[in-house]
Amino acid sequence: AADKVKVGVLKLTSSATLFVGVEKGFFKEFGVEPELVYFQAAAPIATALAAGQVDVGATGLTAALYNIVLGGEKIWVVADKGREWPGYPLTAIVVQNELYDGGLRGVTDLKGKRIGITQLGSTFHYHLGNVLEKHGLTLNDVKIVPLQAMGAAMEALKGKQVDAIMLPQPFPGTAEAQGFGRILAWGGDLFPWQIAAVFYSKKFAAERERAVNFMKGYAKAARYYHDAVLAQKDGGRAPGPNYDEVVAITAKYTGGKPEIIRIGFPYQDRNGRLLTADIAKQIDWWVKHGFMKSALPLSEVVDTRFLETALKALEK
Amino acid sequence: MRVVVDHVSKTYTDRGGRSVDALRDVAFTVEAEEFVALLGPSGCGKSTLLNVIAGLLAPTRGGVWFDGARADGARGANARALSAMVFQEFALFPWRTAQKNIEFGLEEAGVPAAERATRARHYIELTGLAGFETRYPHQLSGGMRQRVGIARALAVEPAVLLMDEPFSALDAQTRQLMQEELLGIWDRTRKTILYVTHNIQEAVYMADRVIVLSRRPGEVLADVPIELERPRTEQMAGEPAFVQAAERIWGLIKAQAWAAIAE
Amino acid sequence: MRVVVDHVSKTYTDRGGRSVDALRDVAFTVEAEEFVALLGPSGCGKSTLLNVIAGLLAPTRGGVWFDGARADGARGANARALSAMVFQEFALFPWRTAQKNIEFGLEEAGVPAAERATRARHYIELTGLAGFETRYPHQLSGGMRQRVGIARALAVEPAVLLMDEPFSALDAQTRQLMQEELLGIWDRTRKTILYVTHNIQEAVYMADRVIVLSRRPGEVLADVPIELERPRTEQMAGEPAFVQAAERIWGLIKAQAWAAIAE
Amino acid sequence: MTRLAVEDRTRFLIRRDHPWWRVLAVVGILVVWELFARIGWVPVLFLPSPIGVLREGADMIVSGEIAMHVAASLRRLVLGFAVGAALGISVGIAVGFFSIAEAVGTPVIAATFPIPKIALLPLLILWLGIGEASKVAVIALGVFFPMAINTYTGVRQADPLLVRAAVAFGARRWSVIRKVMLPSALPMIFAGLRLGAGTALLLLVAAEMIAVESGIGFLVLHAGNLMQTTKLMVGIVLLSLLGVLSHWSLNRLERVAISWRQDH
Amino acid sequence: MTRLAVEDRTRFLIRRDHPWWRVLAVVGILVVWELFARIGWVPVLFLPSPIGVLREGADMIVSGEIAMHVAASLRRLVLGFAVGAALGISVGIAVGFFSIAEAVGTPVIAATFPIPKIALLPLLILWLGIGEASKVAVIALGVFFPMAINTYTGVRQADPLLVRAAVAFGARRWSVIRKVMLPSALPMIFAGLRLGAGTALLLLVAAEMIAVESGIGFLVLHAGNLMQTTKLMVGIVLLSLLGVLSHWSLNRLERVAISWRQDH
Ligand SMILES: Nc1ncnc2c1ncn2[C@@H]1O[C@H](COP(=O)(O)OP(=O)(O)OP(=O)(O)O)[C@@H](O)[C@H]1O
Ligand SMILES: Nc1ncnc2c1ncn2[C@@H]1O[C@H](COP(=O)(O)OP(=O)(O)OP(=O)(O)O)[C@@H](O)[C@H]1O
Ligand SMILES: [Mg+2]
Ligand SMILES: [Mg+2]
Repeated sequence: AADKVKVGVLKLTSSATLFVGVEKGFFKEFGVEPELVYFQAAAPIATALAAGQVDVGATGLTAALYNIVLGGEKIWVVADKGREWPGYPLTAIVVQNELYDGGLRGVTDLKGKRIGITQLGSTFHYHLGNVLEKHGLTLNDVKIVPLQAMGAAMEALKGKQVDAIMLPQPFPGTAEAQGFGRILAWGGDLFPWQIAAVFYSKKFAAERERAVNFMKGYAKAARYYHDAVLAQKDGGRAPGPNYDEVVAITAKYTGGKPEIIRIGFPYQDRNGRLLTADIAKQIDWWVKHGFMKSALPLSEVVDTRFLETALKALEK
Repeated sequence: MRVVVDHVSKTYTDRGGRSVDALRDVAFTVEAEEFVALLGPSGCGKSTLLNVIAGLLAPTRGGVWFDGARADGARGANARALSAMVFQEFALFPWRTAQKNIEFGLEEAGVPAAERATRARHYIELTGLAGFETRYPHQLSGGMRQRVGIARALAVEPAVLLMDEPFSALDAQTRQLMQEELLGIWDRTRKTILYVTHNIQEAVYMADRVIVLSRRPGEVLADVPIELERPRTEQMAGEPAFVQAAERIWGLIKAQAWAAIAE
Repeated sequence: MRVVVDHVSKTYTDRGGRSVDALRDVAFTVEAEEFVALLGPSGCGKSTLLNVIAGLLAPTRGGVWFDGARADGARGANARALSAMVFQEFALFPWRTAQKNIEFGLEEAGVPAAERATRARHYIELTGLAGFETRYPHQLSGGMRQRVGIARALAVEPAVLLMDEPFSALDAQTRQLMQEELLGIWDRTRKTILYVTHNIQEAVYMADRVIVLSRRPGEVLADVPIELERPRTEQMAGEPAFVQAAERIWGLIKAQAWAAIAE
Repeated sequence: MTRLAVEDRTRFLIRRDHPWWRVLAVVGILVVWELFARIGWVPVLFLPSPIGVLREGADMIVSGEIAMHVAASLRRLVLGFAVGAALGISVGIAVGFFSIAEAVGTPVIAATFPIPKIALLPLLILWLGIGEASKVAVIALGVFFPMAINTYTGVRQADPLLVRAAVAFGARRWSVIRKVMLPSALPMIFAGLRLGAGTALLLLVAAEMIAVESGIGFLVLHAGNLMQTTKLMVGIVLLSLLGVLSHWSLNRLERVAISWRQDH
Repeated sequence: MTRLAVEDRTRFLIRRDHPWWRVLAVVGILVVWELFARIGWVPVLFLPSPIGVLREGADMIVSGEIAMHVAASLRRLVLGFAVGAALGISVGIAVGFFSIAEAVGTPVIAATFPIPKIALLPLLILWLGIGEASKVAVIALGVFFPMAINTYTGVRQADPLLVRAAVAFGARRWSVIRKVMLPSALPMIFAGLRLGAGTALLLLVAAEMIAVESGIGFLVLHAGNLMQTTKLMVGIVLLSLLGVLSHWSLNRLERVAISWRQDH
């Protein structure tokens, strides 16, 4: 009998790789039967992982995650699940139309502006901070406004309650289409980073064989996903032969509209390899900005051996 | 003020559709400044009738008129300020002290605070409640509560006074004192009074006329004029007019109550 | 059952610290199977005393004893099942129909449903409430409610019956009928009865002894034995023993009430 | 001399049934909503027009989606409501009746009431897992507080005279509670049930955040995440409808349970 | 022949004050909490020990962080509570008194109660902006429902006899409402205030989700987002303390407002 593995995911486009793996039977090939457990917010996935209620999780890399490990619980970051990457529009800084027309064209012009994001300590917070720092500003040079829900952030921009927002697709596109916002820049172009990952619970990581088997299926799904939606040719994106299939699978699992799904596929490594060094940078940044009390050795959170073993096995 | 009870019938119907005929075609008139006592077996509709006259209950058929409102025009042209009622169940406001209960009607009539207090004071003393002004109803004895109810009704000095067994919880002596006071007030201010009582002696002693209702559904059984002089004195209880009236009423009540109980 | 009231005093103290002396050092005994009437001016502490005897109120000083509980051992050894009370304010449960109100005490005594219904039926007829068994208290007239309260107390057939102005809301004839019934029940079942009334005639007519309380704080003013034969008849009201007792009590009450009112 | 008919002065107290107004209320909401959407005070994205919502709803009914969501939520709602109400009434009675329970209970209730459910989620996940139990618990917790506080108030409000009457006729603790306190508290208990029903629906969204694939709360959350506002609105309308439904059922039940009540 | 002393059969009804039990309740919570943390049933991450929380709290007091958060929230709480309570009482009275208002109001209340606050956030931002107004509105909305439903129930529960007595002595609408309905409803209104106070605190987290940098709700939410559970617990303890505080103040107020009430 196949081996049931509980996988906590958000029911969103960002989980596409896992949907593909399940739908195409890649996990089954290696004797793993994932049971998808849907969450409507990222934070409880981490909690459920730490509590051992799910074996595998897939969500964004936030300060909360590192703090769970700091707090004495174990969660392993094992594979790539999404990156901000140049040429792959995902998250954008959107500014008010009038400001754009008034000459706000660069990141440095954001100095002194109110910028809406979802939550403090979120991936957007990290991303924005780094973008600013790359342009010689700091988070203190702008006013960060946490608006909780993405819809609320849109509304705030429209109502001129904030000058700019940082949100993922489809919101930037919608803002431009409705004419109240202009995309200043795409986050991946400004600052590429490892935004999301696949996690293992302590218990699941201890069962090496199952854990590696899961990675085998995942790696296969990652390649399929990559080839279908992320492949590039001549410096532009070139949808692969299975593009529509992946869109359809994602639509089936998320209930989203295909046209919106198309613009929301995050970049990820073809083999599912993590940017390990970037994770170390993230931890340093969170500590520096007071979101973590102390640093965390990389060896306490990241374990790439599952994936590497799996990849080796796939080579054979 | 003359009170005309014009063929009033009242049928209570409850949610389940069951109905009780409480009054049937009751018609009589209380002349201006008259003191009428209302007698009848328990459950015959006396309280119902008083509620209808006070405008607190819509009759099923018939109606009630007040004649001579003009004379009281100063008090406003509707029935509002014209009548006051002493409730059988007292109906005191538990969140008001004795004095505040007594002042209630005055407040509604717009009497200024100072005058309210003076008038309340007067009726507190009249009813022997001095010392208990600031007590709440639950801190009073049954008879004291009843007296608060009486004082509340007297304090508004209404043209028509409706009293539903007002002295039932009072001891013999207090009752007598209150009877005297009521007769005195009536004599001085010439109110129209409709007075429910179970005490035949009291009815005959105080009233100009005694109306006897039949058992449920209440109909007017007899209208007994009391041919005694005013002011009434205790000695009159021996006079033939008194005794005859009392005996006649007693006979009527007896027959009715027997029939009601045996029903 | 003998009821010994042993130097009972009761002072009510409210939240504000004000206190009212309701009873002062009241001591008397109601012999087994005796019918004692309790009289006193309004507010003198009669209801308070009944509550103390029923175990519903703790006296400030003194206590109450029941002698002869043995004889009623079958009913349980504590005061619970021994006494029943007719409340001055009726105290009916608004969510129970007349019949269910009457059955309340029987339920608590563990009487089976069928017997409860039979017994309730009996007292419903006795009190002339037939036809109103399924009505709720608010659908009854004042006198009908009072009769439900009486029936509820009689239904438990207690050894000691405490009645607080039980007939005050009844018409003259119904009152007389109920008096006869009560005397009949007493005669047949030999209860000990303590009976509060404001009606001196009634007290003398029914009781073996009349205890008169002074005005507040209530003290025993007099303990008047009624030297009349049983069964009592209406004609006895003319006998010298009757008249003398009534006059003596009247005199006591009069003085007390005057003083209370004038206070 | 004037002749004055005594009118019924209590007429202004009479409470007629106004079925038309009832209908008007619902229609009114829809009209205002449509107007808002039309005038453009609110962008369609955030407040889709009722007609659009109706169409989407009809589609979802046909596809069986609504039936699925409602069925999934209904079990959680009913269970959570039942558990929360039973606990709330029991605690309310205990706290209203026993003064030691009151001394211990009221501050504990006051202290635990304001703890947000989201802060409890990790503990609930840990103790009850991510299955149905944690969802039922979230709802039950929400229902518990209004039930407990209202029952407590109701019990404390019982007429002392009636309590004494019961004792005079031999009632002890349980009889007094069952036959006096409880009937006295009924109107307040029903208010608590009304509040509890609303709260249960309100908390459905919090309860269905984790590990669910169907349910109205899930629908609302998921549609919100996907910015499918029309679907979100269908979810909200479903919640509202369930709210009205529970209101009517409670009205019915109350009429039966408090049939002895006198109208004014 | 036996002699039987009549004991006070209502003794079991007597409600003594149990200050010791009160203290015990609080100590008990702390002990149970510490035990849970010690035994290791729950990982420290999910339930930090009270001692750790105390230490963190002390640090935050010293740094002035707590004062800042409390100050920021208190204004929102008080305003939201006041607005919600005033509206709730007014609507409750209207709906309880006027049958047309009832026909329109009760279904509307039942329909709007279950709408989750998060679904309203975009609308609130649109209409009220991201300033204080939208925060106050969220709290006021939460307080409104228990107040309205309890007041409504209280008003409907007024003794018809007293209403008739008031009318007999010339009271009209407003007098009847002010002098009969309102005092009758007071116990229920106080229950509503208790519920409202708890709800206000509960909703602080939802209210302070948007565009704030201080406040207890923000503290809870932020610490929760970061999984800084000790800080989160400090926030929750603050909410609990405010809960107990409001409970005590309402007790005080109730004693004054319902001083005429008879104990049993
Ligand atoms: N609200 C009500 N609903 C239904 N029936 C009622 C209602 N009020 C009174 N009745 C019935 O109407 C009849 C008359 O009642 P009412 O109170 O007028 O009698 P009454 O003459 O005042 O009696 P009593 O001398 O006992 O006070 C009774 O049979 C009673 O049961
Ligand atoms: N709960 C209470 N709190 C404070 N004082 C009270 C309370 N109950 C009664 N009293 C006072 O005690 C005294 C005696 O009251 P009680 O009811 O015993 O009188 P009573 O003899 O029954 O009078 P009545 O014949 O008027 O019924 C009164 O002065 C009353 O004000
Ligand atoms: Mg009557
Ligand atoms: Mg008394």
